[in-house]
Amino acid sequence: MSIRFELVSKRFEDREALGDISFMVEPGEFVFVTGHSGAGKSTLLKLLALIERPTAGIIEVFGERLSKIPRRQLARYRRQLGLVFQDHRLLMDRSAFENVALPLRLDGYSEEAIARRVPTALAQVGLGGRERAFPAQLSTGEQQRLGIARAVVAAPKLLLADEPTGNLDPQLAVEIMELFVSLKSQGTTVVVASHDLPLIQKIRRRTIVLERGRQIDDFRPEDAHA
Amino acid sequence: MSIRFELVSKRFEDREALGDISFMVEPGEFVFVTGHSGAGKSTLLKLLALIERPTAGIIEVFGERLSKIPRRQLARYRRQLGLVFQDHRLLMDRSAFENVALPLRLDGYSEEAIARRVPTALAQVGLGGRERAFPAQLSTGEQQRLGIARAVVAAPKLLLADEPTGNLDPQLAVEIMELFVSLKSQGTTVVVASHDLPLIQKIRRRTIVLERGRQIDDFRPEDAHA
Amino acid sequence: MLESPSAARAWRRSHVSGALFGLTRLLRDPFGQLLTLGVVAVALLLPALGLLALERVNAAASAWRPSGDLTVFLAAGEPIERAVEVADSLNGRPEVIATEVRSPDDALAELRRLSDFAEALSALDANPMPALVIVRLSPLGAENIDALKQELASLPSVDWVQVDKRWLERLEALLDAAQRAVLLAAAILALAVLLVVGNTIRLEIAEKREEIVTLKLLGATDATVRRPFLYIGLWYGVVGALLSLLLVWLSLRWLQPALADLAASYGNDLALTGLGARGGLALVGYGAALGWLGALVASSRHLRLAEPK
Amino acid sequence: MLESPSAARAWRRSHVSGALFGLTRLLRDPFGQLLTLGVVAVALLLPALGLLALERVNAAASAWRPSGDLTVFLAAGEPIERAVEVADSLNGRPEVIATEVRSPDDALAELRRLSDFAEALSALDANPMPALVIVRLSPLGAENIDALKQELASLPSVDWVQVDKRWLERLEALLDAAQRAVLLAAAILALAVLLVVGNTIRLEIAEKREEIVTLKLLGATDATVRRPFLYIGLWYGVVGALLSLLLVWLSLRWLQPALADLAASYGNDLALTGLGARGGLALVGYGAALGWLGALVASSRHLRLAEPK
Ligand SMILES: Nc1ncnc2c1ncn2[C@@H]1O[C@H](COP(=O)(O)OP(=O)(O)OP(=O)(O)O)[C@@H](O)[C@H]1O
Ligand SMILES: Nc1ncnc2c1ncn2[C@@H]1O[C@H](COP(=O)(O)OP(=O)(O)OP(=O)(O)O)[C@@H](O)[C@H]1O
Ligand SMILES: [Mg+2]
Ligand SMILES: [Mg+2]
Repeated sequence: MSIRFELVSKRFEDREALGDISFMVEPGEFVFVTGHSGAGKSTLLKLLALIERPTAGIIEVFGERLSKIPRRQLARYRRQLGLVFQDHRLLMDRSAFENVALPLRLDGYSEEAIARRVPTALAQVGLGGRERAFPAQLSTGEQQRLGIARAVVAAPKLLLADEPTGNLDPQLAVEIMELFVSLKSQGTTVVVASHDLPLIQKIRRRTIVLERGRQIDDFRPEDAHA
Repeated sequence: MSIRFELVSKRFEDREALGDISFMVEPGEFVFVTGHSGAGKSTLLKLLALIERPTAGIIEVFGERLSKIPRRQLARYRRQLGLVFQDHRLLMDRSAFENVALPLRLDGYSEEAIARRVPTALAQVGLGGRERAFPAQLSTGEQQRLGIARAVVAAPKLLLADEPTGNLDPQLAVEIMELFVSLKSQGTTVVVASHDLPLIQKIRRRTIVLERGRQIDDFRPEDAHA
Repeated sequence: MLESPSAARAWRRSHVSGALFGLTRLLRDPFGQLLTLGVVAVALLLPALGLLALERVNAAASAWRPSGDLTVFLAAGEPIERAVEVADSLNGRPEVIATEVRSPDDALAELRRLSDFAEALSALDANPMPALVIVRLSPLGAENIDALKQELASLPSVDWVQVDKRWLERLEALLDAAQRAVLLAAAILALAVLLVVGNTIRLEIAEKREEIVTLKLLGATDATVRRPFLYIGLWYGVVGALLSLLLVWLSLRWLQPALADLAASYGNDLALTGLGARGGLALVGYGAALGWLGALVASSRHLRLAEPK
Repeated sequence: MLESPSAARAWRRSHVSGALFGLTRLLRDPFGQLLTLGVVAVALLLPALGLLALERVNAAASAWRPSGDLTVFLAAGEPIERAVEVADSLNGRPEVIATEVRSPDDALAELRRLSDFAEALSALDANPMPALVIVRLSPLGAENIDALKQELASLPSVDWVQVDKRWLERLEALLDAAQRAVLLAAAILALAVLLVVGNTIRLEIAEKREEIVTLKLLGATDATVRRPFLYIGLWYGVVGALLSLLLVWLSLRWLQPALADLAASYGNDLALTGLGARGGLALVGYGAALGWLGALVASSRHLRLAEPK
């Protein structure tokens, strides 16, 4: 089991962002989380990344209870993840190359491995040849793709992508989703939060639907790819 | 004439972000600017907001040559504009109310006027009742709508919205566009940069299409609303 | 229209909110502001104390002058009565303010007090000192000091006349040097205030960089954006000055006993008085001006880095 | 697999890049770092100079002691030959290191030099001073100083024996107070270094807040995130110490002429020598430790504010 949610709730003071969410995700599975603005999609991903802690319920990732992970182990846990943030979170004073290289450096990859993997990841998101550009020199869509390259470069066990195509046109969005789907071959589990219904309809994968923090649907299109 | 571009180009070191752009916009007109990621949409809006200066060509807004506006007059010029930023640019240490009130305060509106107008603007973007929330307590889509409320609250002469619906689901996106269209009644000229082709097809307004910085189309759907 | 905008209202509002912002900023994290406030307070305290002390010493110095301007040494063996005669003859004259007669024993005692050979002197068999007349001159007398010296020295009972300006000159030179040192220290400390307030403003600007850019994009003028930072500097100066007033008061309380002892041994009132209302106000004004200036310099330098692109 | 990750490599790399980051950070904007570096340099300079000076004065003080431990005043009228006899009789004894004979004229001259009444003394008809023998004691003599005094005082030609410990005691008390003052100043200045380096680290953290959060979200450990800031503090300490070494050298060059004059007037070598290689190294180490500590304290305090949410 990659992910297990059991009656998970998250309250912010007076607002219930998530209520009684339960689901499971198999290793290598691809899941969309969708819903209107404010439905709780980002909150769900933040719980998985240990950016927020649930008010109630149990979350397990790769068999590990998240509530049991001590502060000192946070970094180790997070290095298993690939994160695409809704606001990109690039390091503005490092080049595109260095941004993508970062997870590899934190893992202690050799310089040769870095020099080989980073350009590949940049090319996969259509930023081949922009290695030396700084984030401020990229358009918002390009920044978003840079964030995606950084999230996939270290072959994470779990990829959490929050609205990864919000700044991309429909054609690019499909290309990025195809990249995510292809990660299955290396065993990566993928969770994508998105409000882009046309895209979701096109990709046809398992989709969890939230409304005001409640899980109102969890469907797998009949002809969904495995 | 609201806006006049004459052979405007913008180079960043080795990259041409915009090349030989020429068009005019009438007062009260609604214009989409579209194109792939990196096509130059944001750059075009930044030139209008005097965040960037063109490398060549002439830009006039309300009959005023932008290159002639001295530094001291920048603030005055910008107070005529309403800006929706692709990255929202909210003031994180002020409440939603104060964020929206800001343009009114800068213009020197009375407290009563502020107390009347701000809740209206928040309600228009579906954030009625969230006056006291801080930006960090809002979902990304809610933050984007807060930025939109701030841009429209002071009845700007020119609204420049960069990807204002990138974090909104299709239904909300249409609602926001309808709000923008309704600003025509107060004489506001609207320029919206968007890569959301389905939305553009739904709203059916004049659309300028960019590709790699070149203007490849400028069409008005046959049945376009005035 | 009732809700028309007003530039004057916007300006007033930006002052009020700027001042409030600066003050709350300061009060919210006083521990973090320790360094800045401490430097400001010390930078105001030291010159204030120095100037106070100088003022008192100056006043005391003109009150002391116990040994007068001229010392008339009578010939050895002349009786004390002869000294009294000399003194009397001088007392009526416009050049002279006062005279004082010392017996040979007094003179020896004084010599002993001033010398490291006290014990050795006590071993002397006879008192070698003659009787003295110490003469305090009026301004007129000070002008004609050389003529007076000649005249007194020619008296038959007088052995020798000494001009006693030396220690006063020394004291004055010392006070002068002390004054310069205090002013130099004040200047260096003022620079320290500018630097430390500047550094704090730099921190504030760094923390608010994005917000400043946003404000400018929304049409805030440079002056509006800058105002809160100038107020921060101003408040640092004001609060630092109030702190230094407290420190002045504490220092004076703490110094008082030691000074009282010293004063007692000179029979003089050396007690340091406080700054008084005017001095206190001047100190606060000085602090405010310094803080404001530091903020001005730093904000000119660092707000440029917070331009939209 | 050739490209396998390695924790050791990640750790080494984070040290190298942290150290480089800290250094470039410092060198990129030296003007902005003026306050911090200046405070560090001065905070190291003053105690260094103070300790150097104390050391020299201490050395000089034990070399001086020209007036010895005992002064034997011969009876008035005894000829100088009698003083020589007394001196000779003492010279063989284990309690005594050296003796020195002063004629009455020498003694008067010295009295004059030490007294403010120089001119008055010159008016004396006769020299009241007797001949002196100045005796320098060995440690054994110092132990039995009272017995020795009794013995000498009972000699028929001797009027009186004075124990000359006073000025040495004073000097020692003075040096002691000076040493305490230097150490107190060093402690206060060390605190100032902690505060000012801490403030700078706070600025750095504030400027990089978002970046720090991002790094943590990407799986950087707290130690990795903190490392560059500790290196910044370390570099401040090192560069500040190097600066203070330069200042020590400059101060010594500047003080040398004045000291040479002073030394000449005492016939003693008061020349301040530099810190030497070991002292310099110790200063740099002290600076580095202080800078690092300041960064440690500040980063504990402020990195907490840069947590993901
Ligand atoms: N400051 C800059 N320095 C260098 N290149 C820049 C800079 N800003 C933008 N560019 C480049 O100019 C091109 C146009 O950028 P722009 O932001 O206008 O694109 P866009 O149409 O808004 O794209 P998106 O939909 O991704 O936001 C891009 O290739 C971008 O990399
Ligand atoms: N830190 C917080 N404090 C208070 N309320 C919060 C906080 N974070 C999120 N919320 C609220 O929780 C709800 C869910 O937020 P979340 O960010 O998960 O929505 P979302 O589905 O990602 O929406 P979007 O599509 O707009 O990004 C929203 O109503 C939001 O206002
Ligand atoms: Mg979200
Ligand atoms: Mg853009």
